[in-house]
Amino acid sequence: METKLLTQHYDKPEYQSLKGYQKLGGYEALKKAFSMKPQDIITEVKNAGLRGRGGAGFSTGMKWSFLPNNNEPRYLLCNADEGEPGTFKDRVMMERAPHQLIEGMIISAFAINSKKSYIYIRGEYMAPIKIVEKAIREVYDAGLLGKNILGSGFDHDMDVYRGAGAYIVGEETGLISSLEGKKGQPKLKPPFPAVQGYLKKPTIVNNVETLATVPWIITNGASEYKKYGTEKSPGTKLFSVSGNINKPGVYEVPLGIPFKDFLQNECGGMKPGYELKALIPGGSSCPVLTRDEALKSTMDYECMSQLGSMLGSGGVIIIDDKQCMVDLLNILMNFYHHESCGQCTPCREGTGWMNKITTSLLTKNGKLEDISLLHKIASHMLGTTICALSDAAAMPVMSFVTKFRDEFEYYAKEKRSKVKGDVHYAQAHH
Amino acid sequence: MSVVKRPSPKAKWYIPGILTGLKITIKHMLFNLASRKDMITVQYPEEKFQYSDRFKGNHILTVKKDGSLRCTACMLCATHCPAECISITAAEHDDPEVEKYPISYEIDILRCVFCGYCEEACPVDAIRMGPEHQTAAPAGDNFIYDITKLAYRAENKGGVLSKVDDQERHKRGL
Amino acid sequence: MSFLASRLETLVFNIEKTLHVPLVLSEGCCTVEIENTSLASYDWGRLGVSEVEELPQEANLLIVAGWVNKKRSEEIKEYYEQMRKPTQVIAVGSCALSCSPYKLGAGSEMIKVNDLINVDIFVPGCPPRPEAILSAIIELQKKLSPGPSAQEVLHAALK
Amino acid sequence: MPKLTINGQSIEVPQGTTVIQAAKELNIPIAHYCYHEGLSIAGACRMCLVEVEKNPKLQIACNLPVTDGMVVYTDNPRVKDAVKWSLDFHLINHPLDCPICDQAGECKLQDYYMDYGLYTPEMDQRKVKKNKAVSLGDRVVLDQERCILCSRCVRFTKEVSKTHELGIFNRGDRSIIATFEDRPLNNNYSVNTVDICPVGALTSKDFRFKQRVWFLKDFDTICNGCSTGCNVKVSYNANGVFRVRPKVNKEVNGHWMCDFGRDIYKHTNKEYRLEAVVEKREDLSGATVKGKPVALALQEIGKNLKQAKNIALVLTAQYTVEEYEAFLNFFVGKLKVSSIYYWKNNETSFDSFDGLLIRGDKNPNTQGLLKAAQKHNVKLLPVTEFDKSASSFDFCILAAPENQAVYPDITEKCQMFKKSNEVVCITSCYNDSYNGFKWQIPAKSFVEKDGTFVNFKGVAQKIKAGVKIIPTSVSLEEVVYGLTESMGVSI
Repeated sequence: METKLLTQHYDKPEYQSLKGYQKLGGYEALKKAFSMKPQDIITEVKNAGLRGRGGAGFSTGMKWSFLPNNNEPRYLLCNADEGEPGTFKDRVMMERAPHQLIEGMIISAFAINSKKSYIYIRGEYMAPIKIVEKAIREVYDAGLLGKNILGSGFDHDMDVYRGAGAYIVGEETGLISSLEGKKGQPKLKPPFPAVQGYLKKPTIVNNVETLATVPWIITNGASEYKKYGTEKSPGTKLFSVSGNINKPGVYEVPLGIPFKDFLQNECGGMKPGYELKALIPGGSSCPVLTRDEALKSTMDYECMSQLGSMLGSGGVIIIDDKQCMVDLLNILMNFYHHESCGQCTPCREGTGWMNKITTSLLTKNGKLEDISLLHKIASHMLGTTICALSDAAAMPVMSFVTKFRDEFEYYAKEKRSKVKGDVHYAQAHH
Repeated sequence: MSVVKRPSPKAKWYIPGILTGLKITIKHMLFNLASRKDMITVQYPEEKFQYSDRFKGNHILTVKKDGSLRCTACMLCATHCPAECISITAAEHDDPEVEKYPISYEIDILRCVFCGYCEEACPVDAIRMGPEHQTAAPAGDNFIYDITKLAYRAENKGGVLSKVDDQERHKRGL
Repeated sequence: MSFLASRLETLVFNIEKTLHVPLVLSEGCCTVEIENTSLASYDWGRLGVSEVEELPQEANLLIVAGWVNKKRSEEIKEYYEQMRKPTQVIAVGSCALSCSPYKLGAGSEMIKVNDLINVDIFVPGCPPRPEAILSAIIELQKKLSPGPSAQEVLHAALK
Repeated sequence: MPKLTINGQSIEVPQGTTVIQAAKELNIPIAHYCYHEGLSIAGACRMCLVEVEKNPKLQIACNLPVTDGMVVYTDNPRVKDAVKWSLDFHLINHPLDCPICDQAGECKLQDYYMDYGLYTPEMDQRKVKKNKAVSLGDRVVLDQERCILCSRCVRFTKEVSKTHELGIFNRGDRSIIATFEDRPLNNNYSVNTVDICPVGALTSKDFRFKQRVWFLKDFDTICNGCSTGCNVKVSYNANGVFRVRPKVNKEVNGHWMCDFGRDIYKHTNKEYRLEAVVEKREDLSGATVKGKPVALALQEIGKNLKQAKNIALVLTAQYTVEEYEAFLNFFVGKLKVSSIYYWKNNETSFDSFDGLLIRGDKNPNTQGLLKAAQKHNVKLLPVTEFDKSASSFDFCILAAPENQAVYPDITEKCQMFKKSNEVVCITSCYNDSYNGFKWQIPAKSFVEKDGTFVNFKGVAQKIKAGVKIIPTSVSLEEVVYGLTESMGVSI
């Protein structure tokens, strides 16, 4: 039971162009928004209970209300970096419906009275960048951007900024540093971006999906939106599902849907001969769930955090029984070791250390006490750094090591994988 | 309580006393002449007393495989020496792998009390207390032993190899 | 006659020169080493050193060892003046040579033997092994009569 | 004025101070690498983690503004464990260089390991290898493996010297501190980066391998390189002075010091110094006699001075206020000397200022000299006028400059002084151009005498004798005392 609020017309190719989008009801929400006062838009979004779709799940309305009411220029940034392994929903949205995002951004910018906004797209996404740039030019030509949009006296400019291929700029302040032309390193946070962000001015950073939902809320109203999803996490969410299932892809489902049904209906169940062993619910930085935890879980923020994991950016990775967990953890650790920006010591050295330990396990010279050492390192990387990359590296390690300790001990003792048997790794993904 | 026997009357006549004394010394002399090898006297210049490995004799500066000094001039021995008789001047080595090495390493033997603290303090086994015992020298002689005397003197036969090899430590990634 | 007398005199002098009559002024641990040199296993008698003498007038070899403070230095000087000329002096051990073991003490004004009287042979060590003291005596003889010593001539001939 | 309590001790601090500054006032030790009072906050080393009540996560103290009623703990087990692990993370890729590292003995990694570490290391993987002994410029050498990437030096070149030479290149644990090829680290304050580097990554080429730190003792004095009067610490031991480092003084020089000041210790060491009196005999041989005791020399000079009618005095601004006082009292007060010349070294760049610490006036006590002259209402004639009446003087007392590097015109001026009949040159360093003078008296260098220097702003700062390098050297007061003795003139 896929409920398509945003992705209703994704299958129609003309939805990508401005005229096709307008024909299917596009930019009506913009006219309606201009008729409302900015403050009402913010309260409407707050009542709708829209939560950030990028990963933290922080209430968007609340985030917008942190802006200080001085007349400093404000910036609206769209975080389209999507560096989280296992997540590819933003790409689909930008390719199929760029105008949905642009309309959402103009409405949000009007709500927070921002004159300038950027769409920070990941450097590797060449196709979406071209499509969004073409869409923006169309909107400018149609007079929906630039000076005095639709005669409302509100003028707004929008640009696309290409990322340079670092996972760290997915983090709010990392993105701001990169946008300012500096090295993509997160900034210290007592001055939060809402107070002092891009060029030291108040800045709001939102995910693509969050901004794309705003037009739907404005047209249909907050109460309509709350009908979908659960009481605490309303509305629908796009999930990008990958793994050995019959139909991997991007599906929009209301929040709170039980994972078992989602796996059976939308994803077409496991491929024949594969059994579900574990689930990474929201992208690689979320703790892993075992088979029975996954089957009893529902896809929303509250239930996932009860089970000790996170909904995150909705990158569902299905792990089947043919996968060796030690090998998986090594791949993740190599990713985080390569992507750590190196500013804070615990994350810079810790990711490298954990990567080398998992590598030594795979290359047959691991020791039994390495496993508890892994856990100790990860537990001391949690919450001790400027940004959450250190926690993103630590959480998979702690969950893998506690929930699948037998595979790690088997590897340490027998020097080969419990699942895949004797596999030779030269340097193990180094 | 030991009971001292009163000397027998015969001893008073002195002659038997002298004769027994002579008998003993001649016995020893003949015995020594007969078996020279288990005589306890060590004929010093020709024979040398065999010391244990732990004997703290003259210092030796060990060398690496390529013959250069193993010492990195870290001054730990000079710090620990109670007699403060070691003075080192360090210099920059042109090979970036070997950063620091001693240009001059002098031990003032007159001040040295041969306690072995320098041997214990050295992290890379660069200085050892060798097996040769100290030898005397006339007053005018040079008692400040420098690198050539400490590392490359004849007895060291081209330098004693240090147990701590730096190449092997680099390989282990230290 | 005077020719004979002078020849006799040089003969006596040469004999006398090879005979070392030691006077040992030693304090502390070097005393044990010097005694050990005079005993059986390291017998310095082999090298021409006679029994240790008590009277300075008899001795012509002064062996000084151990710490030398102000009080003891006067004593050493006295002995040194009364000894038979030509007196040779051997300083044994770090205390006598450089008083390094006592360098730290507050007010421990130790005196180096070399500053007190001119010393012929230094024997470093703390305490030096008996062989070191034996080597000192060999050095002394080398100093007194340079050139190959009797043993070396004998060994060279035997070879 | 928010009030906070740290480990039970409470303190009131002005608005906007951070917890680490409040802890410093309560002198509660908080470990820190990247925090430095003179620089911006980086918050990268994560050593200053503290626990704040009602806050689940540990906060970094260097960036945490004090709010009223805040309760902070720095020594409960949770914080101790966190700091221990932060230190461990610093040490896992740190090379085992302590024997050959100059910083050993004053390295913060060693200090904090003793305070917060004392654990058995568990890291047995291979360490990250980077380049050793990279020369960053004329004065600084970098070892990229020892660097803990606290970015203090990068922030220094960005905020203080504003020359932007250093930067952190690459990413993650492959990051290195480096300069661009065409921009070596050669600004005038480059060696400050060596002082603020908490580990042995940056070492100064001048002090490299000269002496182990625990053989050196420090004493505080004022740099005599120029008229800013920076407070400095001089490191010395039995065989001389080895280096000069800045000391914090908010009003005068902050935390910093210029690179030229780093070389001032050189002219106090034995090899540059005049060790004994040098007298050029007037008799037949005209030979120079060395080694006469200073008191005897002064007596002879005193006798000749008595009959001298016309005496000239040449002063440089390198001496202390007390010395000028004694000199002027004696020569002007007693001997009524009128022609007093002031040898100003660099006329052209005298008033230049580079915006931070380096001033054109290269003498530490110009203001002191001018004030003393006013007090004795003496008119200081420029030294160029000495030439006109040079031959008329039968005595010329020259207080030669101590820091000859800033007096390029020495040889030319000495030719001029030689024109007068007899020259008494009081100098701490020898110079070939002094050889023609009748008398050369060894003077004390600024590290060997007590006194006061008055910097350009008029701030009088005390210097004290910290080390005795040339026992026979004398200060100007002792010269005056020696002269009065022999001339029977009471002060």
